Amino acid sequence: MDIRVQEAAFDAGAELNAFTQRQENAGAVVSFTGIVRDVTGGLCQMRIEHYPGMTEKALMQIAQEACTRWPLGDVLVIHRFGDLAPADQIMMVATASRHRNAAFAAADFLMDYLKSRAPFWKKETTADGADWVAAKDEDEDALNRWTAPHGSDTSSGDR
Amino acid sequence: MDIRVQEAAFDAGAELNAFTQRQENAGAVVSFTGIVRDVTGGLCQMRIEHYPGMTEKALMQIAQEACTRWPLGDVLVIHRFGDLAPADQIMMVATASRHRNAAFAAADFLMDYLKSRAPFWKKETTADGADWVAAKDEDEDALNRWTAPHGSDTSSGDR
Amino acid sequence: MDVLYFAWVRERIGLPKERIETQAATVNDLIAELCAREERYAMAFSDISALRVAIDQELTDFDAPLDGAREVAFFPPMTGG
Amino acid sequence: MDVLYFAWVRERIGLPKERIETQAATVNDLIAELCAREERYAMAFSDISALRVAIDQELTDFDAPLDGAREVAFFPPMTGG
Repeated sequence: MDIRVQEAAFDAGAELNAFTQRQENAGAVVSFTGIVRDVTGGLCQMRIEHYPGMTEKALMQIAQEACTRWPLGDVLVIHRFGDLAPADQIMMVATASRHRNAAFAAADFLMDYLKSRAPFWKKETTADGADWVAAKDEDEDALNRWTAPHGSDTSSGDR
Repeated sequence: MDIRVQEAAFDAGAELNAFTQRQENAGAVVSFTGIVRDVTGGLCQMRIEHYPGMTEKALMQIAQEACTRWPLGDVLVIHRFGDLAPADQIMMVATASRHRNAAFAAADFLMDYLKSRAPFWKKETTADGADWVAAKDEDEDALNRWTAPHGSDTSSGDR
Repeated sequence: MDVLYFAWVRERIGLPKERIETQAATVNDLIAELCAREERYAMAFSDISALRVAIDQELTDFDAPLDGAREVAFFPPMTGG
Repeated sequence: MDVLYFAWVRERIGLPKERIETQAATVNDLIAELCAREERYAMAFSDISALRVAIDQELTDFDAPLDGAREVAFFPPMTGG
């Protein structure tokens, strides 16, 4: 597992290639890249605050939980903090598995948990001022997919 | 949409970066890379045959169907044919969307359909000889996820 | 019309493509015609459930009409990805 | 123990971290103590349902005991990803 919390930008393509190349016998690699989106059309800057120490721990726990649920060869998580601009890449996750279904489900799971359980907070600055991004009910609800009996369906099968 | 069927190798990382950079306002990019896996431990070569003309058409239809089902900014599909060796990258898909859930679901959908509906056939050569890879029942079953009422759940919500 | 074969269907029949003049009304009729012709066709088409068919590059059923078809292709279930 | 504040909780209270000597048995008791102290705490903690708490860098509940805690952190729901 490779978990990084950093202020510096990263190169998602180079990270994906490095991740893929170090897999021994994975048939499937899934990546997710999160990008600063200008929802309102007036976003000037996004600042990401985090809780040093707890962040790395929380990400590690989430990645370990994913490895318990699915047969993963490897997990990569990179998450930035500090000042970002629209179109900047905030974070990425990558998963490798023998089976595509496991790689997809694990990446999806990592994103859902990382979104609501890793201690990051976003503050957006627009022409109107700066405000903290509110957590969405859907993000909290998304976690239920993985605890309800139906969510665990995705861990079975050889797809 | 960018659909490519080619014999040449591709650089998944460079493709991911180019794809991400040409998105206007996507918050989420998901990629899948398929890699030749040495399942039996004795794989020497994999040959991928396809049906020129129909392949591009089928991939285009699958990509268009994904764009109908989810709010996608863009879709990339690259699939190789010809001779490949273990650890070679066979194919990749990438999806971009405002919402992570749409990007994940669409990439997953593209893979399921591409696997059973695009005219590619794999032949594996091992020390024991060469044989065509048989289609798996699970791969056909996977398509039901997207036709059953439950599969369409994933298209709703703002996650 | 052009009849195309892929993967092990191509190997059993021994060629990738041939031009066939036929009055067959459906795919099934065409298969019956081919099977009557030579053993290698009978072998390739012995288990239809293991085959797929496309007319003019669109997947279809074995009872589909051949009316106006320019290209018919036979192949095993796809194994892409 | 160290008490840490993040995001708008930090802004309302006006500092990221402070050392607090307390006999509070639970997180709720600690909050009551802080709120009694100064208006800015009362403002920051006015709606507990909008807050999360971690003890020693693990998410926990507001009725969790503080017994042995070295670090307590208050913050709004996370918005990573």
